[in-house]
Amino acid sequence: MREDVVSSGLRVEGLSVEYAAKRGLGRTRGDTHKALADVGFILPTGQTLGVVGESGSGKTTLGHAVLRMTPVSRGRILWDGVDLATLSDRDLRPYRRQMQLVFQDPYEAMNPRMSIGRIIAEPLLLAYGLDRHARREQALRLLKQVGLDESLLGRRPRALSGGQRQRVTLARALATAPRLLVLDEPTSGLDVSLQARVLNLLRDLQTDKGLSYLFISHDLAAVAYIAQRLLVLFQGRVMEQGPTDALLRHPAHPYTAALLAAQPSAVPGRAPKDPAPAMNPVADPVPGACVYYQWCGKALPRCRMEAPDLTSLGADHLVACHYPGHETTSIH
Amino acid sequence: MTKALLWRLGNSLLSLALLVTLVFFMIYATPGGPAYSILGVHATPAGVAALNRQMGLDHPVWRQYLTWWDHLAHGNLGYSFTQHAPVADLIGSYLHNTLLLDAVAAAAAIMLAIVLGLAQGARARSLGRIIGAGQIIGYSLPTFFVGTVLILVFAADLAWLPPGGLGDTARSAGLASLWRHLALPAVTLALPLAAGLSRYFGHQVRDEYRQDYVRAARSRGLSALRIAFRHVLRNAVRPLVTVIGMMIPSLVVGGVLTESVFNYPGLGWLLWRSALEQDYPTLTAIVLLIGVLTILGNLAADLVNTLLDVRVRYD
Amino acid sequence: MTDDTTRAQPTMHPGGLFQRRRRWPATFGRVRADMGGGMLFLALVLFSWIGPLLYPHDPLAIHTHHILAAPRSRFPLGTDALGRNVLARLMRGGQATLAISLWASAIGLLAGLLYGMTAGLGPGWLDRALMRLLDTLLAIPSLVLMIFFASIVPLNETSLALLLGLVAWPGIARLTRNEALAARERDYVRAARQFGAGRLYIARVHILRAMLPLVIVNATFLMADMILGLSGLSFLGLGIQPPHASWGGLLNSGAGLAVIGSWWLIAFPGLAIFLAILAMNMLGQGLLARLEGELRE
Amino acid sequence: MTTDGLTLAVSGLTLGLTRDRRARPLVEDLSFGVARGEMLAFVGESGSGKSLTAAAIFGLLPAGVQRIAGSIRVNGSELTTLSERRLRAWRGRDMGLIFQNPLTALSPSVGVQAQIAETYRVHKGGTRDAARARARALLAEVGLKALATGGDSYPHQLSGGMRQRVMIALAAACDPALIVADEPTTALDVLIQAQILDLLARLQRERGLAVVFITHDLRLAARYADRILVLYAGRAVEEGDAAQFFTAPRHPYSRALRDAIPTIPATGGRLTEIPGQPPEPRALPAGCRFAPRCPNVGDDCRRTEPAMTFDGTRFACLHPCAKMS
Repeated sequence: MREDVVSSGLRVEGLSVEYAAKRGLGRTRGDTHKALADVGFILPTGQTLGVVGESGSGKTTLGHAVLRMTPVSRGRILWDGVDLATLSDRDLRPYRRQMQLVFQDPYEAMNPRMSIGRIIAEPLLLAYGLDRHARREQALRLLKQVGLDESLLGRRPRALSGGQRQRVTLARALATAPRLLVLDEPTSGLDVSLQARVLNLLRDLQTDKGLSYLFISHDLAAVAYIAQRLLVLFQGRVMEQGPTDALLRHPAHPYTAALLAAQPSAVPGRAPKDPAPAMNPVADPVPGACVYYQWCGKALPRCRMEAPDLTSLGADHLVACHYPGHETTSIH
Repeated sequence: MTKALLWRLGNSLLSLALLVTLVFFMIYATPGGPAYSILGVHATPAGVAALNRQMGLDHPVWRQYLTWWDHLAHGNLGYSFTQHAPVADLIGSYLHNTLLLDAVAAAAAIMLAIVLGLAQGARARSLGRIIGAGQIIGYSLPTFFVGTVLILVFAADLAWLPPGGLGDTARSAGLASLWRHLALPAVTLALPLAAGLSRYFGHQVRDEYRQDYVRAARSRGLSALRIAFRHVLRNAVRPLVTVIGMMIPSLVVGGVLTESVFNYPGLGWLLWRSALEQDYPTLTAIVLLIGVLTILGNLAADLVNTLLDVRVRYD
Repeated sequence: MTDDTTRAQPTMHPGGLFQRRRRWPATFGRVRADMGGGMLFLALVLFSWIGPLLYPHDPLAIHTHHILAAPRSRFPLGTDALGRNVLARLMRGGQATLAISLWASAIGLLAGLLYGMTAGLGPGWLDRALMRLLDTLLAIPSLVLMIFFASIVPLNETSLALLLGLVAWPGIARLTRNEALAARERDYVRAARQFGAGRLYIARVHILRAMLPLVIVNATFLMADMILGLSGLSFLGLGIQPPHASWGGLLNSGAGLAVIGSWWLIAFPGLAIFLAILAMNMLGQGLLARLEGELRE
Repeated sequence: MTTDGLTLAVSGLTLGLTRDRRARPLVEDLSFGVARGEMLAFVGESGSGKSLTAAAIFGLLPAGVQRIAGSIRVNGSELTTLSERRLRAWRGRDMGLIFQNPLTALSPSVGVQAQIAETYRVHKGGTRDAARARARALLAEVGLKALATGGDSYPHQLSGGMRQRVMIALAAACDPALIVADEPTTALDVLIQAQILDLLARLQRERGLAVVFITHDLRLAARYADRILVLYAGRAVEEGDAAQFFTAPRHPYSRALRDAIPTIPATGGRLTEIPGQPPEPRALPAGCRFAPRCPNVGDDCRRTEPAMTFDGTRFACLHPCAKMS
């Protein structure tokens, strides 16, 4: 990766998150579950990186790890050149304000006993210690920013609709004037019409404030709408990353291709279906093989013997596959 | 799975060790110490000192603690000065009577609870309300009051059943007499248990009925009876095992009161008498025994649950 | 309130055939349960404290000519074996029983909250140690512990309240700890942490407040347990000592005599204990149902 | 529309709250039909009444909701007049229902073979062994060969995709004429979603099933269904051929739904937003229910509720969008 690209912004290198696999009698030594293995990316200021993957791919863990909300096992999280992964909790505090998380389930992310006003004002109290009057004023401003009416201020979260809730959590995340937002499936629970509104709002906010987004989603179309770059995760490993356009037009990794084929893209009428590869869960990973080996429709003997490294296809396009974009008959 | 079982076993052993330690410090912290209570009004400083020496109570704490373990390991639970017998000998027959009463009461309570709970859960609106009212009354009724009233009605007034005891001749007089003596205490003891258990089970059944799979079963044309017995009941009984394990403390508490009311010669009755007479060795031994039984009961419930069901639902 | 909940249309996944629907009018029955329980308890409190003002008779006075008198106009609830006025003793006994139970519940609630919060919010090893200890304590049923300690300490109102309270806290402690642990993992707590909230702020604002209603509701069940425990102890002769009156004590002294016909000696104290416990159980159950209804999404 | 020969014919279906009589119906005057071998997609947002309609077909409306009017005919037989007992024979035998979340919709402590066999035996009788054999064959047919041999497996041992395949096998156990799939893939990942829907489409073709596919995703509807019916706040707003529908929706709501979805590759333009929120059943606007949010709204829309008209597709709008957009 080019060193000069990022002096400001986020740069993640070799990020790994491992959990001790717990079984019955406490921890068994050496038995770790790799939630993330050696993930790296660059997110320049004002841009959006889309993280795509299925459940269990580690995309939520990635979002949490970047914010140090989950313990990081290895790797560097460089924010304006400062490695956040090595900072103590206290040293981390000033940085926490600059990066906020928007949770997947907005209802869970709000204390049900608090009013919307208090929820939005909470970070103002915690980060700046503003007085009641100033907090109210700021809360009103934030509400307006996300297109909500001030009459909501006294309501409880449960009196709001799904779309309103998501915008409230967005307003709260914006309270500390962050520069980076980690958006964890911000639209997955929303109806179509509301989803469009949130996506548009996110775009506008980015243009207005020069925010960077780490946009996590399983919906490739939503990601494509908002992200300049994409990162495809499978079982905690990067399969492919690159500029959105290039990646979607010429997916190099078979997994990306499969995801793309499975997208319910708006094809009028009964388009001939690309059969998605058989994703039967296989009990144990084959040691030493490519993690996608058992699922891959294009696997060749080499894929079983040797896990591919992330290699460049040029123009910032990286892929972890021995035969990127390769058309052959599979051994399966 | 073996690991999970071992883990549970280890936990229980740790609890047992803690229990023994805890009980030791409970006695150790007794103001005046046991010597005072043994000697009672005749206590003089010299007499107390002599007795303390005799019982090893003048040793440092750690030594007493080790002796405590040593005695327990050898089944030596101390000597009851009021009953003039080794505590271990004393407890045996009382424990036997208590287990008999508890088993009868628990069996009755569990059966009643399953029937009531199923009816309540399946018919939450009409019948469930009535059963619910019965339950809250059932476990609000103080055992000792119920027992007294039962004696008043069935023993004193109607003279159908004996007012209490197990009767010296109960055993030799055969099973019929035993049942007659057991009837009133067992009903008294079972009533609040059945109320609590059936409430829990009723909620369990009702929650199962709210699950999607019940509606899915209906959408496939399965009959209400089939759904109740083949699907709902199977899922609802599982947690009941744990609850039956947790029932032991209530059984003990109810047992103490019931046995006192009916002068039933069980562990609870003995506990009560030794508390009134300040017979600390016996008291301590019973507290310890009850603790051990509770821990073992919970362990048993855990084991059964683990064997029945290793999976974690809806995780 | 009802309006808000029915108006909210949350549903994470749009559609979905049988999503659980909140039934709005169903709370009616529960509202009656907690209201009824509260009223009943209030009535017992009035009986015990205001009653003596309206019916000023000495509960300890001995009427030698009226031994074991059946209820009639002069002694509405009869007299006992020493010729003492049962109604007056019932009122005085109510004061003792209810006051001690209340104090004991307060002590138990406080102790349980402190212990539970420490375990739930402290480091993992502390939690494990405290919970192991709690499990062990819970292995000895509360009444057994009460009997044990009651045989040791001199028995008066203060010592009984302390004794009961100190035996009663483990249940509340466990509940508090479990709720605290669950709350710690809530997304809104993680969010607060991201805004720079410290441990104390989170404990105070998000955790304590979130679980306080539930804990307090459970304290009503604790109160029922305390009434039962105190009455049980007194019934066993290990509670309030004669000649002072308590409901359990009245039942104890009356039990033998009831068999020979003096039914009033056990009927009224027994009823009083039952009603007091019933009141607390109804109150607790009603409140719990409300709370669950409120939290159910 | 003639109802002869239709597997499912619903006409004038109106569903409302049992207790609150002031509230307007949750589903009002809904009519549609599905023929053998055809897939009809119900598209709508949450609260549009699409799931309630599915429940009504099976006579399994949740407590508090009742059918006020309308007829439901399966294979020509009227279901609404049947007793619960008679209707039970129809459920599972002539029509199968697929739920959104297969984990909660499968009985957790009964094996999957046993569940399928149970359903089969309840309706078709026969020996246990025959029912088991049938269950195994079905599991193999839905692509679960591993579960079709040897011992039985429990739902919790399966992955989400496998569970939904079991659900499909269950729904198809007695060779029903009609399958209703209620958001069958909402709980699943994209790749699994495609597989499950491919499977459903295959069964539909091979067995000549009539399928009602309920979804909130217009793209899925367009990709898999023959016809699409769009619901808004309890009323059908448009119904038509899937392909034609997608190129030229006539109702402003349908068009807004289509344009609110991001596409691949991205077009670069902004997504169309629909202002406001769907109305509450208690507070429906007068006239057209979509009027407060509609870009084409006229004064007449707030007065009269538009009736269904036919012009290429069937739609209910006074100011429809142009035929070609």
